[in-house]
Amino acid sequence: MTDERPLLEVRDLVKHFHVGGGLFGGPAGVVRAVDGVSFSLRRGETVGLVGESGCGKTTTGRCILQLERPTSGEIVFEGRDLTKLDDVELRPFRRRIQVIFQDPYSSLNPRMTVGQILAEPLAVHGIVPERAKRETRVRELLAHVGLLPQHAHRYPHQLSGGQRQRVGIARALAMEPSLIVCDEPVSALDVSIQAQIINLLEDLQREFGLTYLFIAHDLSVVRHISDHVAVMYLGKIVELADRKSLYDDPLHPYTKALLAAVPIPDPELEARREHIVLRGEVPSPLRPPSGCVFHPRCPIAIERCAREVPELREIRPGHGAACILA
Amino acid sequence: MRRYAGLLTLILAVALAAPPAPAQEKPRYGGELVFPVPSEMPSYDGHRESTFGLIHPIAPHYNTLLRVDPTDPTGTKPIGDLAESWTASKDGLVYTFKLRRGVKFHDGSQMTSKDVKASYDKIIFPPAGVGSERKGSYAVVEVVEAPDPYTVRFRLKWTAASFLTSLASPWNFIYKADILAKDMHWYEKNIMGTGPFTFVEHVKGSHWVGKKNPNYWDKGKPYLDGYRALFIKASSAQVAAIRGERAHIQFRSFTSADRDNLKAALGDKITVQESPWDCILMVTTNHEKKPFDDKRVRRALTLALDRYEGSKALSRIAIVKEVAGVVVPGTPYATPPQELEKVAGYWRDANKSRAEARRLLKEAGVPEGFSFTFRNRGLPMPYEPLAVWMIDQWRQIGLNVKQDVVEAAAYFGELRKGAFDVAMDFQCGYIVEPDLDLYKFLSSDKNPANYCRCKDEVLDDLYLKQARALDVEERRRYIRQFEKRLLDEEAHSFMTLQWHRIIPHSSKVKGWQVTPSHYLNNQLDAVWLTE
Amino acid sequence: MTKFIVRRLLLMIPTLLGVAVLIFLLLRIVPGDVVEARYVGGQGQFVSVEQMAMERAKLGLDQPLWKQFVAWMGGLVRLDLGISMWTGAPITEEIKLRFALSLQLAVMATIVATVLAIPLGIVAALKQDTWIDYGVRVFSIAGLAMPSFWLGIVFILGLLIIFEWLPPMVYTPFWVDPWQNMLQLVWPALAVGYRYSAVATRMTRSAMLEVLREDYIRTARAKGLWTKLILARHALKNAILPVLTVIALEFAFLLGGLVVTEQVFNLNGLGLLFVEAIARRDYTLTQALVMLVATVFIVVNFTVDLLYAWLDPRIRFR
Amino acid sequence: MATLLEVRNLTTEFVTSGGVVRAVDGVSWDVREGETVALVGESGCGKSVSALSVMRLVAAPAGRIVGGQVLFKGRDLLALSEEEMRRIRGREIAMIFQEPMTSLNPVLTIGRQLTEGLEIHLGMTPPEARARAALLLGMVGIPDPARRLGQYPHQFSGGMRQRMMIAMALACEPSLVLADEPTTALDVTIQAQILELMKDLSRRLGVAMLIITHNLGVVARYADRVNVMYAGRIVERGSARELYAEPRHPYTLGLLKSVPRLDEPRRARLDPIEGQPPDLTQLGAGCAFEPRCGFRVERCTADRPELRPAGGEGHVAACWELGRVARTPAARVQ
Repeated sequence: MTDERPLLEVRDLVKHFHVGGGLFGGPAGVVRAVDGVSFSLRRGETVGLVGESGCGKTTTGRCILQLERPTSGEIVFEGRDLTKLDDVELRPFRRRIQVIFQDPYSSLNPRMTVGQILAEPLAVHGIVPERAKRETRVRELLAHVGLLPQHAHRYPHQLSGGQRQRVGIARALAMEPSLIVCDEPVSALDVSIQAQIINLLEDLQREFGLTYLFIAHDLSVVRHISDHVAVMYLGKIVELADRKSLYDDPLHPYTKALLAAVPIPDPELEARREHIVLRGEVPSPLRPPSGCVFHPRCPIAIERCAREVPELREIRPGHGAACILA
Repeated sequence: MRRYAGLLTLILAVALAAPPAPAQEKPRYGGELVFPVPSEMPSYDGHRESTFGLIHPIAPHYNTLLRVDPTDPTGTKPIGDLAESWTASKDGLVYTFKLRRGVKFHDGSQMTSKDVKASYDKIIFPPAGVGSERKGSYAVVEVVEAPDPYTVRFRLKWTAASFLTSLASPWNFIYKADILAKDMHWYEKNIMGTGPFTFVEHVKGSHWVGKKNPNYWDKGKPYLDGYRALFIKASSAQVAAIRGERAHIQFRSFTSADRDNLKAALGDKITVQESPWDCILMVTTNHEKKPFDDKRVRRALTLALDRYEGSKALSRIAIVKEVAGVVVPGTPYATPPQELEKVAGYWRDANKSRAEARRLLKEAGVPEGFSFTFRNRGLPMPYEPLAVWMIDQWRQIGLNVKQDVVEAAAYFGELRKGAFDVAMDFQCGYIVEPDLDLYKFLSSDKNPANYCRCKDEVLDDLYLKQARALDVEERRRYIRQFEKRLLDEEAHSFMTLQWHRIIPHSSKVKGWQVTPSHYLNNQLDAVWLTE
Repeated sequence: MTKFIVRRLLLMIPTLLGVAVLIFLLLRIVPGDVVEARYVGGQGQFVSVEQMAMERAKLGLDQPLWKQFVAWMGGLVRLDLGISMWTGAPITEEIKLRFALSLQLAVMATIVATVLAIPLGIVAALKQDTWIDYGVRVFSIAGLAMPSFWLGIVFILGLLIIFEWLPPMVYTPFWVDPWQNMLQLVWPALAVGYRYSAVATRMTRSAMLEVLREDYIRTARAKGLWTKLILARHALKNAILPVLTVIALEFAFLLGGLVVTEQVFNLNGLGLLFVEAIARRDYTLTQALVMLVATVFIVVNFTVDLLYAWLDPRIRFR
Repeated sequence: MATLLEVRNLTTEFVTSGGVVRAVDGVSWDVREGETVALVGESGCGKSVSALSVMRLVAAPAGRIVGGQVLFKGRDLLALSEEEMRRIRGREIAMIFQEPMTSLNPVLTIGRQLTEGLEIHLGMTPPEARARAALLLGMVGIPDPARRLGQYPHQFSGGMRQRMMIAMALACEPSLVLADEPTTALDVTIQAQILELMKDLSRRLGVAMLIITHNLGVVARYADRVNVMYAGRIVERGSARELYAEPRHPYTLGLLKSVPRLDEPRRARLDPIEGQPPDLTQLGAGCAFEPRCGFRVERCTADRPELRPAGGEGHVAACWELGRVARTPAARVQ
């Protein structure tokens, strides 16, 4: 947070997928997975990206990771626009941006031991070329993520879910990244383990000065870990603010509904709470609604909402919302 | 096994000595003869094709001017078929044939001399666009004349000892002149002959059916009501057909193992006829490739082969048997054994042969362990076992030979291009006649099918001399000289072992005699079934 | 759906064209040609070079390759397969009877395979890891291990030795004499069908096992449905899809000809014709056969896709 | 309220490569008429297996019920013949599963899957069943039900499929519905919809419900009583209000403390339960939670604590140190 220039700046990111179509027809269509998203991350901070499935949060993460080439927009990382780079030029940047996946099991090669999984990128990328030193480094990494040296000889299936996610984190750390995209890193884990992993991520951030883009659907987890939060709906950011402002005083009706929908583990409070239940479901990104994409489900929508596309505007300092009624 | 070999020799001796149908047995009428045919004809035109797959099912529909005496086990004696009698002029240049009267085509029309002339004109002087397989072997004929409806006259350019035999060719079906006049290709897809059987049906890949011609000119014949040829490619299925008594006879040949199995399974129900077979694999050397331009090297190659021992071993596993020169043993022009033993490679003392071979190689400067490639054709029987045997024989004189097998259809194209050092070649006669057997070895410019890329005017001259020698003894002499020069002195090409034909057939089949050629004796006019 | 069908039909054209170009060129790269195969060898010594040239000209083999190809394509477009270079007869005539036999054998063998495979596979899956399952597995592995021609030889020898009887040697079309026809074809159909059933049995078993583990089967059981109904309505329809592919592709392979089995049973089918056509360098016939087999494969594939769509609404409504 | 379902000492085992696992180890719980009971715990604690054991749907041959009784309206379900049990399933007790994506048969229409139960259990004719099916779809909030009956599961969104599952479960008007993680796979806003729907329907139809979940929030919102499971056993049970307000088992306490909550000020650091979930093949003689427990004493390694009264009416917990847990300030969660 000392550096004034953001580590990552996403400007007007658009990612469209073409579906169907082909040589002789079939219903062709464009899925507007990400439709004009802008936000930035400062060094050492965490930005939470929340939203329901299909809102485009994962695609945004994949674009930043350069696993998808954006349709348009800029992704400026450490001063360079990644969208303008070719594969060779991208290589050093790929190392600096790492990812932690939701399901650590499917992202770990089942035929390699934990030690091999961690040593491989060290060798391939020439981070630790000497074999002997690599072993030391693997032990170090395991220690960082709270695993024991003997875990290096285990295979992924011999570990519990939490331990596997620790391996996933260690693998990301091995590359000495500055940015880690955490894509639902705890949602597959048991409740009692989630807290361990969240604490670990926070510890690592402090120790190594990491920057996180934290993609999740669990609003309470996002609140806990994030400095800033962006709420996405149907490919767009509908609200963007610092944590406190967003949770204490949400502006967008969608954010409000989301927060209201989260059940709270307190029966007394739940009995008293007002429950806004949104009607309907998230529309298909193949045919997004006109105007404000949220208007068909919005409890406060007025006739104008069907016509006007609301811009994300700063309603309060550092707190933007895309709603004409906000 | 030794006991068995003795038995086989006995069977062979009996088969060669006496016709299987003694005269006292009275032929029985009726029945359908069923026989598998291992190959199928591309077209129906005997003048054009060269596969026994045509002869076996189609020959019974036709007559030829002359034919080979069906009771002669050597398959060399021409007798009349449509010709009742014939005369030759003193100078041997004009042959006049008197035709039988009352011969009718299957459509009822009379056969006359113009049909014979038209047929032979098609064979010898085919118009443009008409294929004739054997045009080359009638180069001697100047003209064919039909002076009256029952006389045919051939005028020759020079004397030819083999002329009558060549008119007995099983291929030279007499077609109907009127049909040929309209369409020279008609016979490729249709049948219309004068033969003992008429055409019923042909189902491609499956079978061919003929039935008795009730108006056959040879009164009393044929004995069979009809016949059915089954096109069966796999030898196992052919054997099964005989074994299961679904078929009576297969006219090409079985292996000795098949014969033994059938005999074991069916005992007296099977009669075995055997004969040396007018087919042979030989070795051709490429004179353009060193060191095979050196006749010492070529002689060494043939000297290395111990044919007598080879015969004993190979006859058990392959369809070869007799040790022979250029003519099928047991036939009039065959080399007597005591003479054959004087030819290089046929000496009785194998050690002496090998010593001589080594000496020759040394003299020619071929180093010990010299290696070359032997080209072989991609057919299992009998090419493979023969090649394996020869390579081993050559190893014993210090040669290191690698085999290179080329797929059958591409093989002769490769040979013609001269893309070989030493190669297997093949010759198979449809009638036992030195002209046919020796033609192969004329200089390469005279016969491109001689792949040696060599010229030998002495051989060419000897060929002509034997071909024109009307005296049998004189002809024999020339043939011996030819053989000595070809196999021994020059060794352009040399023989391996004669093939051996084995016909184990149902004992019900009578009136059929094995000959050295699987193209002969398939008119079926005298064949009958005991039940 | 119609669009899907039309699209797939149109896609066949480039596929077949590709096959055509490939086989056309491959055949001509191989040394030797039909004239060579016909006149040289045995008694070719009397055939002159001129005569061979004449024969080549007659068959159009002296033309430049592109002209030969265009001529062939032109014929194909008019659905005229041309004449066999070997026999001179129309190719349609050459293929017709053999195709009928191969088709019938393929259908019969497929029926045998299906009738064996589906019930056995289902039973094995239901009785997983019991002696019934092991029995079925041994039976199907044995089918894989025994080449069908070998089984064919065993059949023939068995019939011959035990019953002193052989199947008919000659193919009688079904419509001429069904009894004779069956007497001949039932044996190869059993031999081939048994072998081909092995793969399908294993596929049925594993597909069934997989489906039985699916959540919706548990849902169906939780609804209190009868076991038989669950199997018939819920499990089989899902499990049959991969089995269908296996069986259909096997059918296409069978139709392409069974060279050795045809030889053993002396069947006048496409397989032997194919081998002989290639050995004789009968370009036109080989080409026609390749196109026929390619078309069969494409059509079978297409049919499987349609069946898939019919059975699996997820595809139908995509 | 009368007891509808009473599970007594239910024990279910699985044969795995690591040995025999007691997924459910002598568990007792009950559901009264019209009530909503929760079974809470982390994955592998045996909560789903408990429900499947009640339905006798534990996947054989690996899994089998080895002991106990399941008394439903006084009859022991475990003693019924398979055919008698089949008549109970879907008719008397229905089940809703976690994955609406995979729990519906992809190749059968929604109508087919809805009507088959009606035809079998209620003997309806196909037209009658179809009419009722349309009614049911309407009841669970699926618009245009008549048309939708002809559609296939993949044409429905996740939320719609779960509505469909609910319709299927309620089709024959059962007296008990076992809902196994009914909303876990759904988005937050849809989750809320479905839970509201279930609560509403159970109230209107008077259906008793067993909700199986790991989500403490869901439990708090909907359950009357809560059973907390750990390693195949119930470690605490009580009314929802009391259990949340005064957890008596260290595990329950740990769970409540470890989740970040929107209703509280953000804590600088979360309080996780340390260690890993237990490996059921490696359980010792003592308390299964002992290795992760902050209250453990020597006795915990050797002696397994049984459930004993821990406060108000029906509040029980299985811990030797109930008193110490109760005295911990953090144990009063709010």
